[in-house]
Amino acid sequence: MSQLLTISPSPHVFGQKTVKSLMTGVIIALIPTFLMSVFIFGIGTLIVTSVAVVTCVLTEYLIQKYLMHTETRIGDGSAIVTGLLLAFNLPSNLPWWIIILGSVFAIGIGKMVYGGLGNNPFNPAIVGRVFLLISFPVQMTSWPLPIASRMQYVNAITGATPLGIMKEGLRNGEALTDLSGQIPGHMELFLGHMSGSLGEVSAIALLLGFVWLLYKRIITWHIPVVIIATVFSFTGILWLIDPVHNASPVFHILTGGLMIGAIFMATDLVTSPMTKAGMILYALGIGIITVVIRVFGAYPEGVSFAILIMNAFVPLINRTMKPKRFGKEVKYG
Amino acid sequence: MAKKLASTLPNMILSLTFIAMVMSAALTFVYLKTRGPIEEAAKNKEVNAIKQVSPVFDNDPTVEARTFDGLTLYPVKSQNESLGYAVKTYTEKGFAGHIELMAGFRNDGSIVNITVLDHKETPGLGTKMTESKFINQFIGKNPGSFMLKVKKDGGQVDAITAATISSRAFCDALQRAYEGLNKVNDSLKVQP
Amino acid sequence: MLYTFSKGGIHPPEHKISSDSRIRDLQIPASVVIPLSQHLGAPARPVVNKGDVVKTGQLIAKGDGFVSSNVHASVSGKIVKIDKAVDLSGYQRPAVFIETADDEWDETIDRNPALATVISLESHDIISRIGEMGVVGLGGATFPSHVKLSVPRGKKAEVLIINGVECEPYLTSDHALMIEKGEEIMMGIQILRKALGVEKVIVGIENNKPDAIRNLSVIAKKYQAVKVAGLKVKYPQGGEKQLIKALINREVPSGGLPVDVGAVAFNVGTAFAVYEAIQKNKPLFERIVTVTGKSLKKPSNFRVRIGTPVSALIEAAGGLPEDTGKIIAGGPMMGKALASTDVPVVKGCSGILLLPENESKRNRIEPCIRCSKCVSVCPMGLEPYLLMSLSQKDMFDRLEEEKVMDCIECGSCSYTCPAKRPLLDYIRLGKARVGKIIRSRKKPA
Amino acid sequence: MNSSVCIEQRGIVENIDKGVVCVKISQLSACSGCHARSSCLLFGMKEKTIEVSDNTGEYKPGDPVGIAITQTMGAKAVIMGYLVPFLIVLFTLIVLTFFQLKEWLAGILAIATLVPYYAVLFLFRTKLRRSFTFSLKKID
Amino acid sequence: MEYIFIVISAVLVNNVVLAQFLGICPFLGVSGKINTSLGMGIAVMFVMSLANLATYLIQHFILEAFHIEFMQTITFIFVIAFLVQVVEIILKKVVPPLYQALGIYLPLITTNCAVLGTALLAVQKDYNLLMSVVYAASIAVGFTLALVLLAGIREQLNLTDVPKGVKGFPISLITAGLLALAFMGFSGIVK
Amino acid sequence: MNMGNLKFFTNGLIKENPTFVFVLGACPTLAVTTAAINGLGMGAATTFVLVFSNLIIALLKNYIPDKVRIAAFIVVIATFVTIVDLVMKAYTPDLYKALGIFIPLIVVNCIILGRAEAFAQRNKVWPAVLDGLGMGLGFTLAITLLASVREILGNGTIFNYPLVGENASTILVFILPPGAFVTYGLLIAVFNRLKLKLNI
Amino acid sequence: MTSTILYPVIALSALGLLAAVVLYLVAQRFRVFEDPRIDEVEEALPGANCGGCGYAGCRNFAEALVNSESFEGLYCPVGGNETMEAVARILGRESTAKEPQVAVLRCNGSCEYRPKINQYDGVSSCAVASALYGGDTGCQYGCLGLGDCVEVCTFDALHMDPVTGLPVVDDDKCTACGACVKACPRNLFELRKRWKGNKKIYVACMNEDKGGIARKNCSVACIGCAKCFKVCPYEAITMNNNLAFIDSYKCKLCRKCVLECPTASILEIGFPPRKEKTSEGVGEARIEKEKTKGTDA
Ligand SMILES: Cc1cc2nc3c(=O)[nH]c(=O)nc-3n(C[C@H](O)[C@H](O)[C@H](O)COP(=O)(O)O)c2cc1C
Ligand SMILES: Cc1cc2nc3c(=O)[nH]c(=O)nc-3n(C[C@H](O)[C@H](O)[C@H](O)COP(=O)(O)O)c2cc1C
Ligand SMILES: Cc1cc2nc3c(=O)[nH]c(=O)nc-3n(C[C@H](O)[C@H](O)[C@H](O)COP(=O)(O)O)c2cc1C
Ligand SMILES: Cc1cc2nc3c(=O)[nH]c(=O)nc-3n(C[C@H](O)[C@H](O)[C@H](O)CO)c2cc1C
Ligand code: SF4
Ligand code: SF4
Ligand code: SF4
Ligand code: SF4
Ligand code: FES
Repeated sequence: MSQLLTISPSPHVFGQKTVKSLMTGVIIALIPTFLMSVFIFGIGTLIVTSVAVVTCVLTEYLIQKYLMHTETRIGDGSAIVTGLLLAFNLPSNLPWWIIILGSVFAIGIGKMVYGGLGNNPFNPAIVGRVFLLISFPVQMTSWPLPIASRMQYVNAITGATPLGIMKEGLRNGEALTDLSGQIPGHMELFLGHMSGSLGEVSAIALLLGFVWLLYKRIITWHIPVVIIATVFSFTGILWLIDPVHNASPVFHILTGGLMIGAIFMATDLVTSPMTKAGMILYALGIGIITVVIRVFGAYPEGVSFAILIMNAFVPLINRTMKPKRFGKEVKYG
Repeated sequence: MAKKLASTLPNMILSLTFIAMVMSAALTFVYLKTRGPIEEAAKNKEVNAIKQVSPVFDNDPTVEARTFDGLTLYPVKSQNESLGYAVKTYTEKGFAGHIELMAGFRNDGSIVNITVLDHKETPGLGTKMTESKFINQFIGKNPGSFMLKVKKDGGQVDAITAATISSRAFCDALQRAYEGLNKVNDSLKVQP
Repeated sequence: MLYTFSKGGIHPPEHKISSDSRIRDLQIPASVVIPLSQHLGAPARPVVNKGDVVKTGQLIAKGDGFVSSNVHASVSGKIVKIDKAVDLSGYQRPAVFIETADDEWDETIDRNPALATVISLESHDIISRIGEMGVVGLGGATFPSHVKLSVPRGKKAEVLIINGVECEPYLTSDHALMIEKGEEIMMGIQILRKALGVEKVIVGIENNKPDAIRNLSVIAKKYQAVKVAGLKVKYPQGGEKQLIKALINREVPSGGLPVDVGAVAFNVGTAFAVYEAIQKNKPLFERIVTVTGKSLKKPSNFRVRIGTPVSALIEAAGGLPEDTGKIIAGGPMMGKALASTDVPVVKGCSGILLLPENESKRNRIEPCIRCSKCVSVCPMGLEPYLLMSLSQKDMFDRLEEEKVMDCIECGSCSYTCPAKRPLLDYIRLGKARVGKIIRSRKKPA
Repeated sequence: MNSSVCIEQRGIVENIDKGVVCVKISQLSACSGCHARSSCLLFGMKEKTIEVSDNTGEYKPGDPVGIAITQTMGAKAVIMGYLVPFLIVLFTLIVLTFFQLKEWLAGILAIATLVPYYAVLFLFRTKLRRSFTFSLKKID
Repeated sequence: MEYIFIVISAVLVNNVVLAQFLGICPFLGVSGKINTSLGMGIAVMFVMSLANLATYLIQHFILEAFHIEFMQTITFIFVIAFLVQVVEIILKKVVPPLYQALGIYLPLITTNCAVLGTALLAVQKDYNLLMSVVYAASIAVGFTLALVLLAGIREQLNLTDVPKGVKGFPISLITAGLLALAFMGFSGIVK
Repeated sequence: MNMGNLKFFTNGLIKENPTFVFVLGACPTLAVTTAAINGLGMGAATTFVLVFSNLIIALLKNYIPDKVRIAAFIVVIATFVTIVDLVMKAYTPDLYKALGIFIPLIVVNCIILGRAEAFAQRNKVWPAVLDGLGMGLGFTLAITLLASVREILGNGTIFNYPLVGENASTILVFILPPGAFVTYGLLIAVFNRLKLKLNI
Repeated sequence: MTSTILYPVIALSALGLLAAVVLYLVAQRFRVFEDPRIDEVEEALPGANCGGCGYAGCRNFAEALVNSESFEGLYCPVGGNETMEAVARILGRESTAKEPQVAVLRCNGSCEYRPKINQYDGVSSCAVASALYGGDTGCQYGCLGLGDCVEVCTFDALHMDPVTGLPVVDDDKCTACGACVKACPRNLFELRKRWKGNKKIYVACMNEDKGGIARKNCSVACIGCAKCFKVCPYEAITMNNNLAFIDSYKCKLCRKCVLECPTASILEIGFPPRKEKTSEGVGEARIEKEKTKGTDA
């Protein structure tokens, strides 16, 4: 024994999981999506992703070091995850300076003003994306065509997302059948052959990531499954009522940010409820709001907003949906 | 310091009523003084708008204005010679509902100019319809031949990027003005 | 079918490296230090003086309070002083120092190893004899057993639960006992059963100890209504509330006692001690202690006289390894770290665990990422992350509201937290403060 | 009383009279830092005196005390004080509008329905007094 | 249908606090605790509806009738102030225990700005009487929603360490900003 | 004007700035600050009302019983607000339109800002006017600053003077509601920090 | 035309009338004003909201001051007598002066005098460590050095000395609010009378162990030898549980005890250097050291 004995309160042994390992797990889970995105959108993916990740990490570092004067904790990898997920929610032709603005806002306002990792009530990546969506509607809604524009960045040829096509069409009073020519088939939607954000297009890659997250026990199934099921049933009902003016539920769950939102963003540990029952309620809310915005709102896509809105409800959910305590109460003594 | 009035009921009533009377009198005075200017300002706004969208005229279009279907038509004349009409028109189809335009037409139905009187569209998006960049494309066009629809809908109007709804609404208001004009002005040949 | 409790729980690596070691008697040390406060409740009052000569098993301090327990000499020899000494609590507390001379036992103790199967005493006498013999719970809480056996008026015990779970990693003392002293334990159970007047007995053992389950099942066949139940391995199954839930599916109410749901729980070691106390008239002055650790030469289970210095145990197990960084009395989840090896073994000490230096330091504390892992592992359905924050911010009202007092201090939350937050440290602090507030509230009324 | 379901306000004992302690409750903490705190309500009634019966004689004027009601009681007060009258007004208005009454009449009648409501409350005031009890606590 | 649109618009799309900027002071000041925010919301609902009822009548049957619309501000503010007072007096006189319980539960109800603003907006929108009242109630619901959400977040923030520099008003405002950002998602659901 | 009186004036500018320190009148502060010119207009209108109502009340104070002080104050303020309302409608119709219902709402705001004054027993005429002026100016400066930031970032202009090219993208969010809250919050943080640093 | 003038005047006058009547009624039933003196008193208070007065915040204290008849038991330790006088002036009452106090740390067991026997690796909180065990030295009465006291001091008067590992009180900043006294789980802080020039003499030790044990664990521990007790001419020193205590209100700063103490556990701070040589060389050296530290701060 070379040193003095160490004393600390129990317990004296600890589990293997660390914050870093959780974040690394998420990053690994995002790899299939990233590869798929590189395949579909080419260099745009590489540029957008690297700019977002670097800016996020750098912003966090600088704020911690020079504004908050605290230990820097970029090593935990959460800023990388935020950067990745933000990037995956942007079109691949977004000019670099807009990405930087979004990343700074995401980390600065979405996360660091609250004290950094763990304290933020809203999902930083979504804060960043919504900030950009509202600030730069033009750039944020011009989507490079898949595969075709692989070698271009800002000058890529653009088209509309399937959801955009549908929404615009339906608003003009067209029937769905008229639009079907413009909308990719279900298999294409599943694989990701469509316009959209970097990370949202390929359902199969996202599902692979989901399986990994479940396997590694980083998240539980509740939130993603309930969100997708809610959207499926809600749009299913609408579709059964009026199949001419409502898209099919399968279309709804395969398009837009639903998958990436449900699997990676709604599950953000920091901004989701603490109990299973709470998670289910939260996911139910996200599903419903998503459909409401998609079907009735101005935006073709509602997942980001839905998650952000439900983020705001999380403290209330946590206050009311307590875990079931062991034993019912009797008087102390 | 002089003594304060005590808070008795008569004192309170007297004091407050007195203040209320004085203040309301002052207020009324200002009201009377500003009533003219306010009306004038409203009228000026109208006249200015008409001026903006019409050739130089010398009559008072507001006195000869005709109102129907929610439209107001102001005949503009120079030396009693009709130059055309300024039409105050509207639509409810804006992104945020109501939009009001003033559009000037020559007698042949071609557009002199347009100005947006009132709207609640989103700043930075719908508000672009007030800018000359968007409006200029209508100048000199005759809605009789110029299809007042955004290109997306098969028309000839270049929509504002990401503000198709506002652009559509704008066209809708303009079309309404043109149709109103047709109703009163038979001399116009409507070309399909 | 294997039983287990429904809520929370964790699976730390078991490391039961000493499980093959038979129980060996540790050499009687040259001197012992016997703390007067080895049990829950009021310290015992010494009844001997400096200079007195005592025999092994002689009463040296009397437990006076309602919740208190007698203390007996564990060796024969001379009392050299009655003074304060650092004990497992890390504080100096009153203790009796005895210099060993021979090993002369008190005459009343029956040293015949044969199994004594006839229970001659009646319930009431059993309980008072258990109290006289200084038997306390050996499962960790050291709650005086005779108090627990005196079921409060208006309540009725229906099931006797015997806790052979030993869910803490590393520890094997109960395991060893169940293999080697099965018959005695079973007799102890009969005594407890008679004392409580209950029919049904369930012995709960986790199925990582199949030999123990087998051994006790075979013996149990001789007795009616004793059931040996295998349990799925899950920490903290040994906590009595969890065990009762697992075995008879009843939840001890918040703030209540096991008897509120008709159960009374005893550790197997306690059952053994009860056997010895009643059938052999032997006070509790020795116990089984596991000495273990990855780098230790001979991880073993010893029968140890109370008051033996920890250093002697380590010596007997092959000496202190070079890389030792932390010495723990008890298991790694609930045990207490020791400041030195110069402290005596007490009744509640089930094991001595040596952790190497690289395992003895805690990791850097990260901010809580609200991952809810602590919530999902808490066997009591609490929200540890919240309790910690509330405790840090001195929000005692909320702490009470959030049931901080229900925490059984199992440490599952701290174990599982990926941010390595010292949840239990703060929860304990909050518990202490809230407990104080609750007590002060009660006083005036 | 179980603290878990209590709403507590801090106040100062104003005076004591035959077992009734008058407690003046002060502003919410959020406002107490503001220099215009006294101007929040248009006519400046942000202080209330609460009467609590107490025979312990523990309190003297100037004592800071905690005064608490249970949360359910607070909710009940809000429902009776605001929610029910609101619903009555709204309901009356809807019904009257449905019968196409003149607007001004409908409006005045809707407000007027509050009179019987408060009259009913007045009739039950002793019962109410029993169901709204406050508890006092010394703060040190 | 019209009524449903009024409700959705006032609660979600054009939330008083988050989009119309009315009642910010109480929004920032009283959003410390969830349960009091809720109670306060209900109180505001009653006061606002009553105020709108009164101001509607005054606007249409006094001001417009006598062509003194320019007296709008002055009469509205007075009427509102009185209503608040009268309700309090009645409560105090008629059911003192209720009044006192409310005093503890809801230490203050101040939304002068939102109440007056709502009355003015309702007049601008040319609603009929019932619409006006429904509008006011919906505004109050929207107000409560925003208040309760912020209160929840603030209660949570109380348990964490918000950097010193932004503690207090800044963090509340920024949180309100992010809430507003989220609520922009509802834009376009109704006009 | 002696130094003591000057204090009444400067108080409102920094130490007790109604906008940054007390966050009073937050509604107009957030609502009208989409353009710098609106901020200026709103500030001017508020200052006018505040100064004149303080003046009148200070003059009349001995003839108003305490209990109706506030009622009188409301009457006076509401009158001046209506006057401002009418005057702006007549002479600056565009600004009038931009400020919308927040002009009548000055009533509420001024009651809050001026109320302390009405209660404090010290309101001689000069200090009252100066306090009103200080408060008003503090308010004006603050909201004009806020409005400028928002206009520059959100619209690329300042007082309608373009700073960036016509086709350049601006950060729209800043002239939308979320931007108002966030900018205001950040400005308060910056203000506090500066105040601390400069030890004012 | 007349109606345009008449109606408004009538309307507003009617409103005014109504207002007056209602206000009158209101005034009958309610206290419309908050006592303006509360504001003034609050202004006069330091505004630290530290709770040193026993109230939740300065405003609550102000209310208590205004509402109570005398100042008995009401004292703001932060503002001290000056503040209390100012408040008394506002309220037109007698102020109750209190002798100013200052906090001292009754432990001098720096690393040098008190060897570590184990290393603590729990959370940095004295309360947690103290609940766990006797501390990382043999002395179970001494400072744990984890700074709970520093954390609670709102006046920036406490700092950890990185060399000694003990908190140091900044006499000029300390307001004797007593927060540290409550926070320290080892009860090491004492509020003592504040002498001119911040002079103080006190036993910097709380060790109740018997002499031998105490000394073994810490070389500057009070061993309870009672020499100081015997030498004190003013009966300011009492002995209890092997520990000496100097009552600051009886002590006359004669400094006799300081020389007697064999372990130098009595500190004298803020005095000019002594002229005569003493036999306790070691103790003297320590005293010198403490002295400079005391005056530096
Ligand atoms: C908050 C928000 C504000 C909007 N404001 C307008 C607007 O003022 N005018 C408009 O035409 N579209 C506006 N839009 C966009 C429409 O909802 C719709 O997406 C767009 O007009 C159609 O897309 P496109 O113009 O790119 O074809 C807004 C959207 C959002 C989400
Ligand atoms: C204050 C106190 C009083 C107790 N009273 C009784 C009792 O009257 N009857 C009983 O059977 N057990 C009683 N117990 C024992 C507990 O139920 C429990 O067995 C003991 O605390 C050890 O359990 P543990 O190791 O799971 O903590 C009491 C415990 C405590 C702490
Ligand atoms: C988290 C936790 C784990 C426990 N694990 C065990 C265990 O493995 N074996 C055991 O006998 N007692 C264990 N106990 C103690 C029991 O709760 C209980 O005190 C004991 O079974 C009662 O018997 P006794 O009085 O004979 O000790 C544990 C307690 C807690 C709180
Ligand atoms: C499963 C999981 C999902 C995450 N999702 C997000 C996300 O959607 N957006 C984000 O900014 N960070 C995400 N993170 C990273 C981290 O939790 C986040 O930055 C915190 O919200 C910052 O406080 C995620 C982390 C994990 C473990
Ligand atoms: S230590 Fe307490 S809070 Fe933590 S898991 Fe165990 S019972 Fe739950
Ligand atoms: S396990 Fe740790 S990080 Fe996760 S919620 Fe609990 S305290 Fe927070
Ligand atoms: S040192 Fe102690 S008594 Fe002095 S100000 Fe700090 S906390 Fe208060
Ligand atoms: S004096 Fe007390 S509170 Fe301060 S560091 Fe030492 S032990 Fe901790
Ligand atoms: S200005 Fe304060 S509530 Fe509107």
